Amino acid sequence: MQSRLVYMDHGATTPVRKEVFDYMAPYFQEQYSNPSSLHAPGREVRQAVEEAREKTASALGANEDEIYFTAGGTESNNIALRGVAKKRTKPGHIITSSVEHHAVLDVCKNLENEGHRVKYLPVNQYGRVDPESLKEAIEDDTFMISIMAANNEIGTLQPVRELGAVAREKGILFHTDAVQVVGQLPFNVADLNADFLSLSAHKFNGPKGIGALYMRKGIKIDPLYRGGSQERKLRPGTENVPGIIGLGKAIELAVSEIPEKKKKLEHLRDRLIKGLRDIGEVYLNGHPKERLPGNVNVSFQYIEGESVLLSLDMEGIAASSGSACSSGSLEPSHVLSAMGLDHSMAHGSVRFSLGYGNSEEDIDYVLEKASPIVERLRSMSPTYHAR
Amino acid sequence: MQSRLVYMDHGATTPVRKEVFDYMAPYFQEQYSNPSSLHAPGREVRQAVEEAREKTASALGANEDEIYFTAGGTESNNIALRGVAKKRTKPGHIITSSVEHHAVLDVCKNLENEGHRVKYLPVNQYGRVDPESLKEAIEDDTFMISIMAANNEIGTLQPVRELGAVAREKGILFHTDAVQVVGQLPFNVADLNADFLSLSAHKFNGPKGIGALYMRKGIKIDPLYRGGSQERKLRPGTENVPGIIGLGKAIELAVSEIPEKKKKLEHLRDRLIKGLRDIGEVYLNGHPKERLPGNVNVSFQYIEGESVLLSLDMEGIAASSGSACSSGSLEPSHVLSAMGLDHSMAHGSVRFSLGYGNSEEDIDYVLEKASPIVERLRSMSPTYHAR
Amino acid sequence: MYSEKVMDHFTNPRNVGELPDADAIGETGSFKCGDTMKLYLKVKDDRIEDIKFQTFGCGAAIASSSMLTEMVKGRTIDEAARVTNQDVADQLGGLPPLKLHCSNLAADALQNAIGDYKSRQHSR
Amino acid sequence: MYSEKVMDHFTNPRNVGELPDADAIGETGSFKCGDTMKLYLKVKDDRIEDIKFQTFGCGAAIASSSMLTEMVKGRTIDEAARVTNQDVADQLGGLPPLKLHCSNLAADALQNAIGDYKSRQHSR
Ligand SMILES: Cc1ncc(COP(=O)(O)O)c(C=O)c1O
Ligand SMILES: Cc1ncc(COP(=O)(O)O)c(C=O)c1O
Repeated sequence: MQSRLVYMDHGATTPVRKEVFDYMAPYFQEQYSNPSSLHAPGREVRQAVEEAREKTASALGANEDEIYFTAGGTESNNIALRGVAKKRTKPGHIITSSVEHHAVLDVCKNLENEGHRVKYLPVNQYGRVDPESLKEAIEDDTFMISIMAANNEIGTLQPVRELGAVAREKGILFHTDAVQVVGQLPFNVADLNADFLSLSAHKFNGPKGIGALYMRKGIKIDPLYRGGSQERKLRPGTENVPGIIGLGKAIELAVSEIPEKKKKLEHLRDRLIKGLRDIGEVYLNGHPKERLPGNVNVSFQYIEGESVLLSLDMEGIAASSGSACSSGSLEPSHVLSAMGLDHSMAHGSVRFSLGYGNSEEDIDYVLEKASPIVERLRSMSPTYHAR
Repeated sequence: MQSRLVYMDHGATTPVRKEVFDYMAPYFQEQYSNPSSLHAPGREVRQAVEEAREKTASALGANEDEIYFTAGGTESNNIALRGVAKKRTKPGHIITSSVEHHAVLDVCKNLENEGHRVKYLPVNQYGRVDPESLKEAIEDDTFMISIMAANNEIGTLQPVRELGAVAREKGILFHTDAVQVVGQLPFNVADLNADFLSLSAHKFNGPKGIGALYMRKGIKIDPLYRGGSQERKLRPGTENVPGIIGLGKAIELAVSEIPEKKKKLEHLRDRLIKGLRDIGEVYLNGHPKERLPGNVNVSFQYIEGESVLLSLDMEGIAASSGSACSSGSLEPSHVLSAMGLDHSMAHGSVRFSLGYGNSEEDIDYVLEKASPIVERLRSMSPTYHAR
Repeated sequence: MYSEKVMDHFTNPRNVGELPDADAIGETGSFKCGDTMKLYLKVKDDRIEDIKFQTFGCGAAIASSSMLTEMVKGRTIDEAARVTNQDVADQLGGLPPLKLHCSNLAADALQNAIGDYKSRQHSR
Repeated sequence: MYSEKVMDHFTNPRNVGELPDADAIGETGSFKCGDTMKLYLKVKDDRIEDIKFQTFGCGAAIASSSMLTEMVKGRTIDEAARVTNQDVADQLGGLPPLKLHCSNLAADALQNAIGDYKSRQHSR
């Protein structure tokens, strides 16, 4: 129907960069051997896998033997949290935040069922955890702290350096779900005092179905899966070779381009935020400054997120929403609720997440289309008329 | 160095077929959206994923809602076995065989540590489980039986139909690791009386890092990972879309070509077996008839497997070995040991696994090179001189 | 995700707006997902002569609202009272399972409006 | 996986064979991985004049056997007795960690051969 497609859903996933695709493509049909095979073609593939591991390590300021390839961010989070818990002989206490991704939150809930206690730290109106509240939450048997580096919905950056320092000082393992941050902002695992860090390639223009877990040297956890000796038994199974090669290339590229990309995205982001606010009664969710370079999350008062999304979609604009009706669950976003937004504002939220391919023209186009969409939906809304 | 590469390690992994690669390629850079996204490009991807699920289901004679995509055979096995065990309120009894892949065997060992009891059924000299022994092994609290459809090392087919029938009659859940069989031999899940079936795309010319678990309708298990609601929560995490699309295409192609491919591979296999035996004091491991169409596993008496492999490798022939020294572990293959082979014969085993691309000329070439290699190594062997 | 019919009613909703001189008003809100709807009826000789709606809600909620107004306009109060949530969803060519609850809004608002109409009749 | 030196010794092993009139024979087997080795010495004036080996084993085992024979040929029995497993592995330019145990075979067989040589001297 529409001639134009403006993709602003990079928080959900990103296209694979051409350079990345070209780099991984030969590993499907040509260099297809199993890296565990002893023969020459197998050894060549093993070498390529280890090069990807080096690239990943160097992007994070880690050592190669601290990188374990997984099938994605969800798996990395599950391995870290459950692997540490499984290693213990008795239940203990875990601290996380109330705005984590479900791949951390739901693991924690499951661990509660198994006898562990979990503290879900509150956040302020911008979605940030206070390091003081972390200090206060620590108990004698707290064995793990898991706080995300940046929130996927609202883009708010957590003070991970400070949080990690608190954990390190107390000698408690610290995990950070950095799925939204890797390739967006510069950091290294030492600065963060991180013992574990999760990442997922498809969030930084790498392929889907591949991720990594950084686990600091010397730490031992119980693997969740059993089988072959791949990934030093932490994640057995024939390696997803093209995925690994793609991850290595993507992270190398993304990290090298951070300064330039960050500047560009922050500029586009701030233009979009300003333009949307100019519609009137449109509010930014998340921290005004401490946020992901590409994240714009706004609530359109008086209207519901999914109806905005559908209307944008008809104009060829791909965005997403934390609204209950679009997520398949009926509850409004747990993130916006934790920040204290009331039901109707939480329901009116829409996330535009910018990425590599977006341009000034994309911003113009979205702003041009958003205004009449909001107007039309408001004209239908009982709350708008009753305001 | 050598001009020729003869790949005979299809049991370890296979190249992606051109048709499969071409089919999945657009899902990296063009149709890259997240299938959980509501917008039009996301919905298109969702549809493609569901088509792949239909193809997979129809290849197995299953329903779409019985297919769950995973990251490979190892994950499918782990989810099935541990998922069933986790659902129970108290420990119980599991039956498997002594020749399973480590992705079943090591899960079982781990479940033993957690209080379950496991019976590892013996096999006969050909590596086959006797359905009678399964019947006898069943105890009051046996809750799961897991027997592979075909062995990855020796290629022996298990009598899964009979084994499944025993399980079904007793009302015990039956899982079969069919990683080596899917796309090689015709079957459907109803015939097998299977409640669970594991498969891995890279074994039938699909991509690495993607597999599936068939779980019969009505069965409920505990997922191992928590997170989003992908794969009906059994395997959360953003879907490996290109992988899934590739799996769907690969299984459709492979299954449609089974009759033709089976005939071709069996012919090549039998020629290779005969030619190798003609060297003298070379013995076939596994069942002479009830074996995978592409599997040749022989023991070269008086010499060690890895030394044969290295020599073959120098001639451009890629094969594999169950020998202790090549597997990284020091033990000889648990499969050959379970079949009663003595240490030195087990150490002398080499697996040639044939696949889609192999030709008559490949067989000629391997036979031409194998004979002098064996002769040279035997001339160095103390046991050969002492025979 | 949505049928063509749903998208048509979402994009070109029928009978949106207010009736300042309504004979009855029905309001409803879903505790579950936060949607709300307001329905205005103009009734003459027990027949719905005019009907308008306002909805805060997702695509399914808006389309159901629009569909409902089309279904009952011109009908008698008694006929309208028999319209169920399922009827609305069916007329829309079906809704995704997770969205079925959104279509409840419309029929519920209508029931409330009819209730309002009847109580106004009484108090006259 | 293996160094060039290992592959060279595997492909062109030095001193393979038997010595029918050996002055000493050393045999050893690894319980761990099933490898076995047989070493033959021809000794003159306490010096290893000739040496041959036979090995059933992996690439590392064969290369270590070959390397060892080269290292000790022409040496006195006392010099040879000081050669360790590590020396053999070092001379090969290193071995993969999992393969280190395979190189033990060679030095062990040499110790056994030297033992055999000494006991034959005694019984003379
Ligand atoms: C913060 C965060 N954590 C974890 C994940 C899960 O990653 P994946 O879907 O690759 O498993 C995501 C994205 O979906 C995310 O945004
Ligand atoms: C019989 C069998 N089961 C399970 C697996 C594991 O599959 P994957 O390596 O794809 O996880 C393999 C192959 O490695 C296999 O041959």
